[in-house]
Formats: sequence, structure tokens, C-alpha cells
Amino acid sequence: MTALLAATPAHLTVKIAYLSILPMLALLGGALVILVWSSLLRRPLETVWITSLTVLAATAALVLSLMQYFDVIHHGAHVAIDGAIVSDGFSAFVAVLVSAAVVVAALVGDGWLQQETIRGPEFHVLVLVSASGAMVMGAANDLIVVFLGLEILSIALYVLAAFNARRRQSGEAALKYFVLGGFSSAVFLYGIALVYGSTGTTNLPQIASYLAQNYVLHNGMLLAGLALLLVGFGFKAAAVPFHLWTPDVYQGSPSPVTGFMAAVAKVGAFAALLRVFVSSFGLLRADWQPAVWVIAVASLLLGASVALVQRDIKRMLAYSSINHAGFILLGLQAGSTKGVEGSLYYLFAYSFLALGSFAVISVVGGPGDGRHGLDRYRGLARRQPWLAGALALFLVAQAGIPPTTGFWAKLEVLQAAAGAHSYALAVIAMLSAVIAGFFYLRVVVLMYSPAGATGDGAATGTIVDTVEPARAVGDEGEPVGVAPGGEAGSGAVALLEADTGESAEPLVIPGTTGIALALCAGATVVLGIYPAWLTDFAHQATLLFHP
Amino acid sequence: MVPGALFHFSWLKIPANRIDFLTFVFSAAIVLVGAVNVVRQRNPVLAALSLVMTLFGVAVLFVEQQANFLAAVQIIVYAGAIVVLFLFVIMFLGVDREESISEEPLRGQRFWAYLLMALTFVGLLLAGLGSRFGSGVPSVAGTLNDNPAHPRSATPDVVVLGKSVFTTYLFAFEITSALLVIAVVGAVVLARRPGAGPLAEEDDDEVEVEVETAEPEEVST
Amino acid sequence: MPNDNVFPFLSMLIVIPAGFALVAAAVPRTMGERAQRVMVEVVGAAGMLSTLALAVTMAIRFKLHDGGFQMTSSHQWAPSVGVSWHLGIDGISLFLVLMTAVLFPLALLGGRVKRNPQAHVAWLLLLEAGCLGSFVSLDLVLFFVFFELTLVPVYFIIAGWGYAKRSQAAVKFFLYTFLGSAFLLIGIVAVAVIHQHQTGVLTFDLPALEKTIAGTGTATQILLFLGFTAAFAVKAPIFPFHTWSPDAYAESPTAGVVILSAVMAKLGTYGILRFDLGLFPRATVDLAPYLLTLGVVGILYGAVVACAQRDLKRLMAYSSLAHIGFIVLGTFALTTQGVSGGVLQMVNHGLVTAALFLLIGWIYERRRSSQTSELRGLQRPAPVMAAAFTLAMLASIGLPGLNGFVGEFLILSGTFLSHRWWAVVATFGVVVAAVYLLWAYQQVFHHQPEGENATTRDLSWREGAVMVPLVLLIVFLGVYPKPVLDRITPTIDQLVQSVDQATGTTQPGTGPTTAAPGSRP
Amino acid sequence: MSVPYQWDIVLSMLLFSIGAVGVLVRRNILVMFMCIELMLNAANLAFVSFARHLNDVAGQAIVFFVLVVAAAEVVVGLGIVVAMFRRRRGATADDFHLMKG
Amino acid sequence: MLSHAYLIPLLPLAGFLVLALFGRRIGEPWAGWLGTATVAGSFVLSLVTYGALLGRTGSGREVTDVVYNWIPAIPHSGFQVSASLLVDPLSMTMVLFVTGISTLIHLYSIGYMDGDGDFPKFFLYLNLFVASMLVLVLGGNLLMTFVGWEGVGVCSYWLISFWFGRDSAASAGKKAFLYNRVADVGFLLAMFLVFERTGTLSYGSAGGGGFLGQAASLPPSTRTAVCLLLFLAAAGKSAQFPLFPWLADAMEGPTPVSALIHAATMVTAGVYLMCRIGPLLSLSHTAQLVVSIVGVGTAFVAASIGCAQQDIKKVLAYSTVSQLGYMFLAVGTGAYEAAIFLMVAHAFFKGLLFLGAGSVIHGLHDEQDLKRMGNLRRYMKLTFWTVSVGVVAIAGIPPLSGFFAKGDVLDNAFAGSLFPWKVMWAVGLATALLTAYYMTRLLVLAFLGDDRWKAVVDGGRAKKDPHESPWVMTVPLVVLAVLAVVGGALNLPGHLSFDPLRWLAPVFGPGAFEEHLSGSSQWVLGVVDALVALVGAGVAFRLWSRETERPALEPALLQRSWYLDEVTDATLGRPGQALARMAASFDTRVIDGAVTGVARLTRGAGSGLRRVQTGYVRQYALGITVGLVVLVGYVTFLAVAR
Repeated sequence: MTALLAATPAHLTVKIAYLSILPMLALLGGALVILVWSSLLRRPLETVWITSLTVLAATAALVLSLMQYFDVIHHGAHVAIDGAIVSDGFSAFVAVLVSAAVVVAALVGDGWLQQETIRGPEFHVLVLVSASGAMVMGAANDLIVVFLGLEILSIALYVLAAFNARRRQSGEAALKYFVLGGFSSAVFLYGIALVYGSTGTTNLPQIASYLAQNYVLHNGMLLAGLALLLVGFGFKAAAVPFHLWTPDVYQGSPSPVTGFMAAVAKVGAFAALLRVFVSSFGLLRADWQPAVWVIAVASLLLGASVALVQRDIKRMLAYSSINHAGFILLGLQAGSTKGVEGSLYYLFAYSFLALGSFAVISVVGGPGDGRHGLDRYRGLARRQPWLAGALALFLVAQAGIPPTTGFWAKLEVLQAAAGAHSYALAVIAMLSAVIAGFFYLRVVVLMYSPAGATGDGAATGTIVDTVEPARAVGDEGEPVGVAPGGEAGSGAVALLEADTGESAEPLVIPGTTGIALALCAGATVVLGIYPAWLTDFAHQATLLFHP
Repeated sequence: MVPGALFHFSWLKIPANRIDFLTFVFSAAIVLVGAVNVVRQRNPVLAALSLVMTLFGVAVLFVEQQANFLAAVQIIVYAGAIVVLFLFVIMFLGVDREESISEEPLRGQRFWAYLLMALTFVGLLLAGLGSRFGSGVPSVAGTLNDNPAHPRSATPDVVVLGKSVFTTYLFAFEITSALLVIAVVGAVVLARRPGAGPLAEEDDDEVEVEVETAEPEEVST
Repeated sequence: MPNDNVFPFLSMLIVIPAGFALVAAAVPRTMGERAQRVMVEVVGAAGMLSTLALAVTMAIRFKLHDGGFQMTSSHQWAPSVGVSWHLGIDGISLFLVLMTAVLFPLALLGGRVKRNPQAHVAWLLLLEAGCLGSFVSLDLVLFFVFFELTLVPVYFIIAGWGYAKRSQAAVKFFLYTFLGSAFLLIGIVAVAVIHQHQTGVLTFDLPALEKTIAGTGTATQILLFLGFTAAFAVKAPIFPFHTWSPDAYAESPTAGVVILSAVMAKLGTYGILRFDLGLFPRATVDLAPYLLTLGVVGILYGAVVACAQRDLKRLMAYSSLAHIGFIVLGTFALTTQGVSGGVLQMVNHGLVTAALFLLIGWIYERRRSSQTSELRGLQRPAPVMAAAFTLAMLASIGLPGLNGFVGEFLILSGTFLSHRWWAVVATFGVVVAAVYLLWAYQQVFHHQPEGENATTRDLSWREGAVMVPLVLLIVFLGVYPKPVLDRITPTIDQLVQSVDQATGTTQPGTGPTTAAPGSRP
Repeated sequence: MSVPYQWDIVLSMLLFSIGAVGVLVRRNILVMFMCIELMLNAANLAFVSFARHLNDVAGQAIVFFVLVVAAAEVVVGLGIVVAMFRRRRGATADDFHLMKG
Repeated sequence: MLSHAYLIPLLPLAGFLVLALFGRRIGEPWAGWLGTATVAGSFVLSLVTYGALLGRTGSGREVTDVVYNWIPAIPHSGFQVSASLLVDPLSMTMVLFVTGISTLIHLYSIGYMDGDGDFPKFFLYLNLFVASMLVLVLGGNLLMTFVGWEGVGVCSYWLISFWFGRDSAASAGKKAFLYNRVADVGFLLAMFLVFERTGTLSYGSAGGGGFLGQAASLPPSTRTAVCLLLFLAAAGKSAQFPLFPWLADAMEGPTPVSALIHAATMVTAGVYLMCRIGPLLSLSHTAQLVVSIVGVGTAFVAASIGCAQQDIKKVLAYSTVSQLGYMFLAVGTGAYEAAIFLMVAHAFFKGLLFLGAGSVIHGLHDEQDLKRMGNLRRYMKLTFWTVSVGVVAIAGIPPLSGFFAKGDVLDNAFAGSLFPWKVMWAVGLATALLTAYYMTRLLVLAFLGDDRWKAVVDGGRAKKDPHESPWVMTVPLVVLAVLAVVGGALNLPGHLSFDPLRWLAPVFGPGAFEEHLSGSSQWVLGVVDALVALVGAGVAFRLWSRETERPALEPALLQRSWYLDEVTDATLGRPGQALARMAASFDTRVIDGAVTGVARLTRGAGSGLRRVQTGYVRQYALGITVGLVVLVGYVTFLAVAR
């Protein structure tokens, strides 16, 4: 083998800085190991084994990316594998976030798989590979690599969306996602072509230096390329007007997949979007900022107002994710390092909220993952106080009530917007947050209104029996001082009403999903009370952003 | 907005070299006729065949652009593999009967489709080709033709392409492996018969459940 | 701001109630219903009383003639975001903290709930932590966190233990205040960013921000002023933003409404005083006439609408709107006398409404209704209750010798000095205030009682014990307000002077020297 | 040796537009896939002509990768279509509108 | 002893506190005696202080005793108010007659209120009233006076609606309080203006430190404004023209209350206030003119109404309003001594008349209608004689105090230089005629004629014979009768040596018109007054001794007190309620409507946009294409435009 290597001419061998791609390799390696192992054994591998392997791979990726982060801190950012990948704070941040998301997604997926009795490793393999795609997009330093990362992420998600063969919506969602995904990636590819045509290269730093050197009078082609890129990214990030797929796909595909999609797909898309638009096309900010501004406003307002009238919780959270995309665009349009820091913080906070919310939904959805009407959540706090407390915490955090990460995220993004003097946008954003506040609150109200009575309408003058607010989950068992669930404590369930309206079939929380919930809730609350760690991490990520 | 600077389509004049022009016109015609046929053809099989025709036209253009290897790959992989797969699926699903083109259930879909795409085309044309630059930029990934004077004697494009794939784009090359893994695993998953396990009851969102208490009207006391 | 290393009074003020809230929630439900109720109430009372004790010792340590912040404690909380745990207390917030510390135990004892007391006590303790936190925090974001933190417990108290249309009222309260605080957040962020542009330092620390922001242009200051005041105008219902308060007050349980009207309303007026005057002096002076007009309209409008109310609680809601109008009037008179009157009136109004709402709550407990049409002649069966109601009513009308009068007089005379005609119109508000309260008193307590009214029992020992401190405070503050005013006026004088220096205007003097009346531009 | 590159770019833009129209207009899912392939081919053509004009090999390398991506897409796409068609014969794209609103 | 002036108001206040805490336990008679004792104690104290004050001369007769620092000095505006008491001839005069009359009426109430369920509570309110009145009178600055002012207002509210079971009593109390509140606005505004102009609220004396000292240096417009505002307050408290209807309704309260508060003490507070700011008032002629015109106008109107009233207490109430009018006429002419003299004299005979009426009502078991009384002469000898003394005094028939007091006032009016003063003198004379007429009418109807009370069958059984009131009620009657007779000596005209009131001069300084009237014209005026009084009495006696029904003489206009109540109700009452209802509906529909409107708008937008989500894949693709076209269009615009 060494002889062969020695034979190849010197200029052909490419120096590979392994540390920069190790996190991706960990994920891909994990996927391949699971694939090979399960195919070699006679009887199919137990799901619990596959999950533990996946979690192992994901934690390995997490550790490696943290190592990469510290290496970058000490030795500075550097471009690896001949310009394809960049290893800097930004990519490390994305890697950490994605691997953490995979850990949670795998746990939630495991619970769902056992509930649906689907055997076979495919789910975990696809999750791992698509996550690696997201990592590639985060670390890409070349438009081609961005495109490949996007495709890996998307194609895996098309299959994941179709995973629940028994449910017609799942197939329909996959089909819609595929057709529209194919269409928008074709547009995205053509955008890359135009950019390549006008700048002569697809390498991001090269583009940046090219734009810095020669002032381009007629950059029509470059701008056209940019526009098409924005279409591709807009689709993936579910920003208006490219959002039409989001509600149907979020509702159709299985809940764990939706959670994974809401978190990781958005992280990948926004990571690439931030790098491409802020670091390489930063000089053209004057041109693309108005477009992003309009998209952000549209996303904020449409996301909030349509979610108001939804009766299915998954569709509601789909529209709320469009609203959150609007908030993240707030950071992008600022075009400053503070903007990137805000967007990164928001992504980190939102990922865990999305994963947590959909984890709860996958449990409440029951067998067949079909029933997600808001009505199912009436009086949930009575039947499942921990579950209801967790969902209440996630919803309150998404609404931006102070001591949770949701609040700090909105604060960071607003700081960025104010820094760029786009006060009007900040006002619109907060107005949409208020509207959003209502439909989050409505679900919390539903969960805490008594199961039997119809909430308040029928209640006569007497003080209606109400529910002991459930305990909020704190991972180290440390009582959560502030969550709407009130305080931790053993006395959880209030006076049980005799006639709990619908048949309170026992909602059992699978162990793995429980752990996942604990992780998400813990992250939301702990980082809510001590936001310093995350803000410093996001701040470091942006400083090294310009290699 | 100086109109003068608007349109400098200087490249519109007929090039001197007659043969090149003829080949270009011929292959462009093939491409366009094929593309239009794909869209207009009622029978999907004929549509697939016109797709092959387009691919062939594009391959000719590749050859003309000294991308001989790509032309070959285009014919073999694209026309050979992908379109064949299409034909196989069309036959397999038996959807090869005539399909009425004229009636369009979604009101206004057709009109808007044509209008919008026409606008996009014109926009791209004006924005894209209006700009005069695109001059010789130092090649980053390696020059294609190291001997412009005698194109024939330059190193063949396969060698140059090969070198670039395994140096500049080595990482991209490795990543495509992940892509193929997904394709295979996806195909396996999608082909699986829906086994036993709880059939999902009909999703309750079809039945319009009137959530009266938590209904948003409650804001209006 | 050096750390007061003797004992972190202010931090403990927040930690103790929050801690006891957790303890109350953690009380195991396994032991019997009765025992658990007693245990929870003991924990609640212990928490609130220890907070009261702490507040009182702190007040005693409060140095008299020092206008600045005392007993400050500042630690880093999230440096990269620029947020620090910076607490401090001065003349303005001292008595608000004391009032809160006094009113919470009274509300807890006065407004006991039959069902599910554990959650009720837990939420109240958490609310106390939120309110105290807001009054003592000097970091804008820290203030915002506590300001929003008070939203959740009040929502659950109203939705949990309220009356017929409680969930609508709770939702309306939550969203209205949430909308207001959305603008506040933008204002806070904008202020920090402007500060960062000028000094390169990202911080939300009020004293630091005041130096730079006070100098910014009037136009920006007015925009920021509107952002801040939107939130505070909703919280302390000021005229156009008050429509949530009648519903919230009518539908929330006794403890809830006492805190809502007495303490939470002051968050708004305190916010205006602490942030608007300090950060945006130029805007304050420019917009003072408009805010004064809103205040006066609030006084007259609140009183007039109150005359048409049939429900005692709604009547009190509009009455509070009128009293808050007075406080706004005092604040924007921008004379030391007016503003000091405003601060004093905040405390006075708190005590008076607390007493009145407690009484109305007890009437509801006995008669299951607070509609004036259903209550008649209660003075016959319940003379002590009638006497207490009379005293609180007279204080609310502003009878000299009781606490309402001193504040009101200072506000009106202070406003007369700078903005003469607003004061004249506001003085007529005093008359209309008497109309609806006397009318209500006559409806409920006079005339011959018949049917159930005749058999209503008088105040029990517990209720009497709750009323005694309020009555004593109402009379004491009316007869001898000196100790309170001595601590308030130095801080206010400093604040008004800082507004004068920033805007180049001067406070109108008194005595024969004044040239033209109301020389404030 | 060949026509100015702009001609090719115009052709690719035209091909791109036709492909897009095809996706919007045709109701048969397979024809929609083909039209997506058309759009990808338009991009390839643009890449090659730019590579030729810029005398840079990157364009051709990209086409090489696009082929791979197109292949993978088609495999998955057809897989989904086959899975969906197992339930109902001869469905067009418009039959899939269970989820709306 | 002068420095312990605070004891005078403190004693009744202590009484109030004791009764408040242990009233119920002390019970029926003893609570009454405790109340009377405290007031009597403060009467003795004030006598002692009066003696000490007499010992001093000239300017030394003014002692300010600062009790404690009420409102500390507010930085920058220098506003500082201390709870201080001012002991000087004026305030001592007031204190003496207030504590004196109160003691008598407390004694009288023990009898009048026996058997009433809330006996202790009555004395509780009375004691608080006396304390507030003393604070009002002794107040060293405008704010202290205001404290007393409001205190008496509240006590009158409590005492009027004492029998709150009766709807009319409850609303009468509320009406009285509201009228006072309207007046207090004037007081508040005056205080603000004074503070703004002079920087202090304390009185000081004509030359001294307070705002009265700076009176000369104030601009005339301010002086008039302050005086008129304070007159508004005084008019409200002392029931002058537009604001007097509440006094008639105040008769709903127990009779001792009417006697003490609505005859002797509280209603005179207004006059005291105007006298206190005398130095300022005399510098503003317009204000003086207004005060005297309103005064004499009220006197005449009230007297005319008095002639047509059937209720014995209503007659006395309107008579009080009329006499107050006289006092304000005196103040208007600058004759402050005359005003004080009339006030003191009036307190004696009006108190006597009210207590007399009280014992009549007590005797006839709560019968107040004159038309149902008669021939009580035989049954209530002592009451008859004392009441007739009162009637003679108030009618102004010499030699009783009424003649001298009213004479003084009319003389001053006549002495005025300008024409209007002569007109006012004439109106005053006409009012004197009417006064004599309606008082005699009252006496005749109540005590002479035949026993109309027998005819009244009250609840099936005939009324028992009226009995004379117990001693505890008759003693005060007799004392007051004596005082009513002797009172005149206090201010005998001209040069008689003993003239204790002369000592009021240092407070008011010069300026009364009377000095430059020649002795002879004073005698002529005196004779005219006497004649007018005798004629009035004679006419009334002849008309009413035989006939009890004379509709011509009791027109509806007068009986309904010139329809003043209806006018105020039409202008303020009903429109006020309508405004309130309209504002309430405006609040719920418009402002609240706007809020819910926005909420509905958002939901409408939401459901509108929701329809965009059709579910068809190709339309989603169209959505993407729309986005594509917009962006490309924008970019083309950029490229082309540049």
C-alpha cells in the first residue's frame, strides 16, 4: 500500500487535515458500521442496540467537534483538503449542534420505532448520514461541497419522510418534499453555475477576494446567481415564499423525523446561507439585504398569523418554525458578526426546542403517530404531568418568556437587528412574537384545563376545579424555579376529576424519549439561567468565521 | 440608467467559422426540440425518448466544448442508465397510456407557469448576459487547455479532469459515496412492503374537529 | 457600584420568596388534605414574613440624606450579552419594596383559596420574587426578566382560581402586557446598541446607560421613550391602554386582584419614573404635556366610567385608573414636589386599594356576589366591616388626615407650579372621585338590609387581623408622613435636577419672585 | 474552435426555463422528474460552457458530481413513486392533496 | 397656658378615640356623659386660655404653637407645612362659642337620643366633629384649616345619615358631602395659588410673616382670585346661594345635629374663614362686592323660601341660610366685628330655636309638620317660653341680641359710600321684615291656635298628650334663652365702656364703614329696624293665629325652594349619569373593541393566508417560482439600473 502511495507523483497527494473532517467521518463511520453489522447477523439487530450505537457515534462526533473547536481556538482556523472544507469556530459550532441533535433524534426515533414495531437499521443510518450532510454544509468552503452537502441532507430526509409506509400522509409528504426539493436544488445548481460563470471560481474565499479586488460594474450574472442561491437556501430554511412545502411535510412525516428535520435541516441550510452570504458575498450586502429583509418580514408575519388558525399541533409548529426562520433571517440581514452570532445562538436554542416539542408530540400521537389534533392535548397535564410540563416549557421558551433560552435568542437577534439600525424589522419581529405568544399559550391553557369540562365556557359561576400545574422536568432533578409547570416536587397530580372526558388510555413515555426530553428541557432551562456559556461559544464561532 | 450600457449583446454576430456555427445550430435544435417534446408529449414513453434526444444534443455540445469525456459519460450514464430506469418504472407501473394534456384541473396554473418562466428567462438573460465581464480569470482548479494554440495536442480533458477530481475535489468525490449509500438504503426502505404493526387510524385532522374552547375567538370577549 | 459586602440584602429579597416558593411546591401531597393545607400556609406565611422582616431591617439601614443607590450588589451574569446581576435601592424603590413586602402576606392571609392552596401559595411567592426583583434591579435586561416573570404567575392565579370568565380575562391580561413588553425589549436593545456605538461597551447597566443616552438627540429619545412607555402604560393602566384591567380585576381571586392592583400597577409607574426620566430627559420634557393630558383624562374618564359600574370590582378598577392618572400627573409635572407626591401616592394607593379589594373579596365570600344591586344595608349586620370600608373609602377620596390626601396635595400643588391648568382640571377629579365611591358605599352599606344581606356575619378575627395593619398604616402615613417624605425627596430632587441639566430647563420657583405662572417650557 | 460561450448560456437558460415549465405544467409525476433532469442538464451545459470560456477545469468537475447527484435523486424519487403507486393505480401529482390549510 | 393650646382640640379627639374603641361597652347614658365631659373640659381650657390672652395687649395677643412638623421641607420648592395652632382674639372667640354651644348640645343630646340603638356612636361622631371644628378654627395655616374643614364635612355626612336605614337620610348625607367637596375644590385651588405666590400657607397677621403679611405686595388679580376661590369654599360650607340646598336636606339628621352643626358651628366656618383672610379681602374691592351681593341675595331668597315651609326644621334651616347671608353681607362691607357678633348671637338664638323645635318633636313623638301642631302652649310651658324668646331675638325686636347684631350689619351696609351699598341695605331691611314674619308664623302655628295634633291618627291609636322634655333638655334651653337676651350687650353701639369685642381690632385692623356714621343717624336706623321687625311680627300674628291654610301665601315656587334642586339635577345630575353610561359603553365598545378588533383582524389574515396552502404539489412549485421571479426581477432591476 505504501509503495503504491510512494509511486503516485508528489503533486497528486493532497495533505488531509483529518481533525477537520473527523466529526463527519465519525457519523458516516457509525452509519456504515451499523449497516454492515446488521447485514452480517442472521436475525435482525435489536433496535435498542442500533440506537446505542448511533448515540455512541453521535457522542463521538460531539467530542471530536469540541476537540476541533479547541484546536481551532489555539492554532487558528485553516482550510483543509485543498480548499473544500474549512475548519474554524463556525464549522465546529455547527458540528457540535448537529451531533447533539442527532443524539436526541436517535433517542426519540428509537421510542417511535419500537412503538411502530419497525425493525432494521435504516432509520438510524439515514439520520446519521443526513446529519453528516448538514455538517458538510456547515464546514463547506466550496459551492460544490455546499451543493453536495445539501443533496445528502435532502435526499436522506426525502426517504425519512416516507418512512412510515402504513400512513398515506407520510408518502404524500415525501413525494411533495422530493418534487419541490428536486426543483429547488436544480435552481440552486443553476445559481452556482451563474456564480461560477461570473467569478470564475466556486471557492468561497476566492469569491470573496475576487469581489474585494475588482470593482464589478455590471455584475448582473453574479446577482442572478445570488438570487437563485437565495431561492435554494430559502426553500431549505422554509422561509416565505418558499415555505409552502413545510406544513404538509411536517404534518405528514413521522414526528421524530419532523423534529430532526426542523432542527438539523434548518441548521444546515442557515449555516451555509450565513457563510455564503455574510463571509463571501459580504461586500454585496447592500444588494441582497433588502431581499432578505422582505423575506424575513413575510416569514415572521405569515408564520405567526397562519399558525393562529391551525387545529393540528404539527401544522401549528410547522408555521411557528417559519416564524422562527424569520427571526434567524433577522440576524442574517444584519450582515455583521453580531448578526451571525445571534443567528447561531437562535439556531442552537431553537433546535432543542423543536426536537423536544416533536418528541412530546410523537409520544402523544399514540400508535400510528396519527392523532395530532389540538383536542388531544386537553387536560394532558392531568394524565401526564411530566410530559405536559415539558411541552409547556418548550412552548413558553419558543414564545420568548425570559428565563429560557428562547428569550436570550430573541434578545441576541434583536441586538443584531438594532445594531444594523433595522428597527422597523425588530418591531415587526416582536409583534409576530406576541401573536405567536397567543397560540403557544393556547396549547398550554388546553393542557392545564380540566379534561372533562370544556375549559371555561360551560363552567358556571362556581370556581371551576383546576389542575395542579405539573412539575417541570429538570435533568439533574434540580427543581426548575420558573417553568410554568410550577416547581418540581413529588405532589404532582391534582384532585382527579371523576369523569375524565375521553378515555384516558395510558400514555406511556418510552424510556429513550424520556431521556431525550430531559436533555432538551435541561438545555433550555440551564442555558436559560446561565446563557453566558452559549453566548461565548457563539461569539467565538463568529470571530474565527473569516479564515 | 444609461440605455446604452443596457444592452451590449456584442456577441450576437454570426461567427466566422462556418462549421462550428452549423454544429452548434444543429445540436441546439436537437436540444430544444427534445426539451419541448418532453413537455408536450402525451405518452410518457415518448417523453422519455425525447429526453434522450435532448441528452444527445447536449452531449454533442460537450464535445464541441472539448469535454469529450463528459459527453461520453453523459450518454452512458444519463441516457443509458437514468432514462432506462425511467422507462423501466413507466413500464413497471403501467402508466404508459395516453394522458390528456389539454384539460388542466388547477385554475390558472398553466397561464402562470408560462408567464413566470418567461419572465425568469428574460430576467436571467438581461441580468446575466448583459454584463460584459467574465474575462480570463486565473484558473483555480487547473487550466483546461494548456496549449490553446493547438487544441488537439493539449493534454486530453480526461487527464485534466481526473487530476482535478482527485486533488481539488477529492473531498467532494469522497462525499458522493455517502450520497450513493443513501440512494441504496432509500431504495431498500421504499421498496419494503408495509409489514404488520398498528395501522394508523385515519388521521383526525380530516374530520374538522371543532375545538370550541381553545378557539382563538376567545380573545374577543 | 461597590458591593455592599455587609449582607446582600437585595439579592436575599429575591432569593427568599423564590426559595420558599419551591419549598411550598415541594410539600408532599401524601399527608392528609387538612395537614397539607396547614403546612403549605405555614410555609407561605413564613416565606413572606421573613421577606417582610428583611425589608424592614433594610429600610432601617437606609441612610437618610443620600439620594443615590444604596446596598447595591452587582455580579456578572452573562458578560458577552452585557447582562449583570446589578441590584440597588434608593428613595423611589425603598417604599415600594416595603409596601410589596407588607401587602403579600396580607393578600395571602386575606385571600385564602379553598382548592389547591399549594399551587396558590407557590405562585404568590414566585410573584413576590418577581415584583421585588423588578423594583430593585438596575440592569435593564434583569428588570425585563423580572417584569416578564411576574406575568406567568398572575396568569396562572387568574386562570386557576378566578371566576366565570377567568380564562379570557387571563389571556387578555397576558397578551396585552406581553405586547407592551415587546416594545420595551426593543427599546432596551436599542438603548444598549446606541450606548455600544458611542462607548464600545455592551452593557445594560442603567447608571452607565444614563450618562450616554441622556445626551442623544431628542428625536431618538422620543422614539425610545414611546417604546419604554408603551409597556409601562399597559402595566399601570394609563388611559387608552386600560381595557384589560376591568376584566382582569373582576375575574381574578382576592389575593390576585390585591397584588395586581396594589403592587403590579406600581411596576408601570415605577418604570416610567426610573427609566423614562433617567434615560430620556429631553423626550420627557417634550412629551410631558401629552402625558399630563393622558393623566388628567385618566383621572376624569376613570371616575366618570366608574360612576356607571354595577360591579364593585370593576368600579375599583376604574378608580385605580383614576388614581394612577394622579401619579402620572405628578411624575410629569417634573417638579420635585410633584414627583415626590407621585411616589408617595404610589404607596398610598397601594395600601388603600389593597384594603378595599380585600373587603370586596370578603363580601364576595359571604354573599357570592359583588354586584351593588344585590348588596344592601350591610352596615346593619356588619358594622366593623362598614367602618373599615369607610376609612379606606375616605382615604381613597383624599380626606386630609389620611394617607391619600398628602400624596394628592403634593401632586396637585407640584403640578400647579409647573403646569397650572392641568392641575386645575385634575382638582375637579377629586370631586368626581367622591361621587362614585359614596354612591357605592350608600348602595352597599346603607338602606335597610333584607334577605341574605341581613345575616351577613361581620369580619372574623383573621380578617380583622389583616385589616389592622392596613388601617394603622393608612392613618399613620396621613398624620405623620415625614419619615417617608424625608427619604423620598432627596432622590427625587437629584432626578429632577438631572432632567433639568440635560434639557436646560429650570423648575419653577415659588414665592413672590416667580415672574409668570408655570414657567416650565 | 466553437461559438462564443454566450450562445451556449442562452441555450442553457432556455432549457432551464422549459424544464421548469414542464414541472409546473405536467401532471404525471414521472414527466415532472424528467423535466427536473432537463433543468439539471441545463445547469451542466452552463457549467461546461463557462469552464470552456474560463479555461478552468472546475466546471467539468462539477458536471461530474451533478451526474452522481442526479442518479441518486432519480433512484430515491422513483422509489417513492413506486411506493406511492402501490396503493393507487395511475395517480397524478394532483391526487396527492390530503394535507392542506 | 397659651403654649398648650393643642389640648383644646385634643380632649374631644381623645373622647372620640375612647368611644371608638369602647363605645359599645360604655353603653347608653355613660357614653353621652363622657362625650359631654370632654367638650366641657375643652370649654374650661379655652376660658383659661382666653383669660391668659386678655392679659396681653395689642400685638402680643397672637401666639402660634407648632405641634409637630407635618409635611417636611420639600427641596427646591421649599413647601413645608407644620401642624400649628394660632391663638388670637378671633380664634379664641370662635373656640369659646363653639365649645360652649357644643357642651350644651351634648347635654341636650343625652336626653334626645335616649333609647336609640347607636347611642354611643352618636357621641363618637359629635366628639370628632367638635375636635375637627376646633382644629379648623385654631389652624395656624390654610392646610390645618382645611384638615378641620374636611373633618367637619365628614362628620356632618356621618351625622346626617346617622339613621342610614332611611333612604332619604342616606342620600341627604351623601348630598351634603358632595356639595362640600365641590366647594373644597375652591379651597384647594386657593391654597395652590397662595403657595405659588407667597411660598407659604401660614396666615401670619396683617403686618407679620404669613401670606397675609405679603397681601399688599400681591398683584390685584391674584388677590381677587384667592378671595373668590376661598369664598367659593365658604359658600359651599356656609350654604350660600347656589350651594345651599344641601342644608335643607341636612335636616334629615337628628335635631341636636341640626342645632349644633347646621345652625351654630359648622355653617359659620365659612364666615370665620372670610374673616380670617380679612386683611387680604379688604384689599380687593371686587371680591368684597361679590361677597356682599351673594350674601344679601342669599339672605333674601332663603327668607322668602322660609315663609312657605311646613316642616318646622326646614323653616329654621332656611332661616339659618338667611342669617348667614347677613353675616357675609357684613364681611363684604368689611365689618368683620359685626359679622362675628352676629355669628355669636345667631349661634345662641338659632341653637335655642333648634333645641326648642327638638323638644317639640320629641314631645310630639317625631311629628315635624307645623300644620299638625298647635296649642302646645298648654302642654310644654317652658319650651314655649324659651322658643318665644328665641323668636323675638331672631326677629330683631329690641332689646334682645338679634336687634343689635342685625342692626350693626345693616348700619354698615347703609354707611357704604357707593350706590349699591344702599340697595343692599334696602334688601337687607326687606329680609329683616320677612324674618320677623316667618318666625312669628312658626311660633303661632306651633304653640297657639287649637290642638291640631289630636286629629292625627297615627297607626290606629290617637297620639298621647305631648309632654314637656326632661330636665336634661330644658336646662340648655333656658341657658341659651338667657344668652340670647344678654348677647346684645357684647357689642353695644358707640362708647359704652365695657366692650370685650373691641379687642378683636388687632386682628382685623381698621376699615369698618360704621365709624364715619354720625351718632344720630345710627339711632334713626335703629328705630327703623325695630319698626320693621314689629310690623313683620304683627302681620304674621294676625294672619296665622286663626287661619292655618293660606295657599296664596305659600306658593309652590317658594315651597320647592325656587326649584333649585330640580335645576341642579337637570344641569348636573341626569346629564352626569348619562355621560357616565355613555363613557362606560364607549370604553367597552370602542377601546376594548379596538383591541379585540385587532385580534380578529390577525385571525382573519391567518385564515386568509391559510387558503394559499392548497395541498397541490404543482401549486407549491408555482409558489417557489413566484419567489424566483421576484428575486430575479429585483436583481435584473439592480443590474439594469446601475
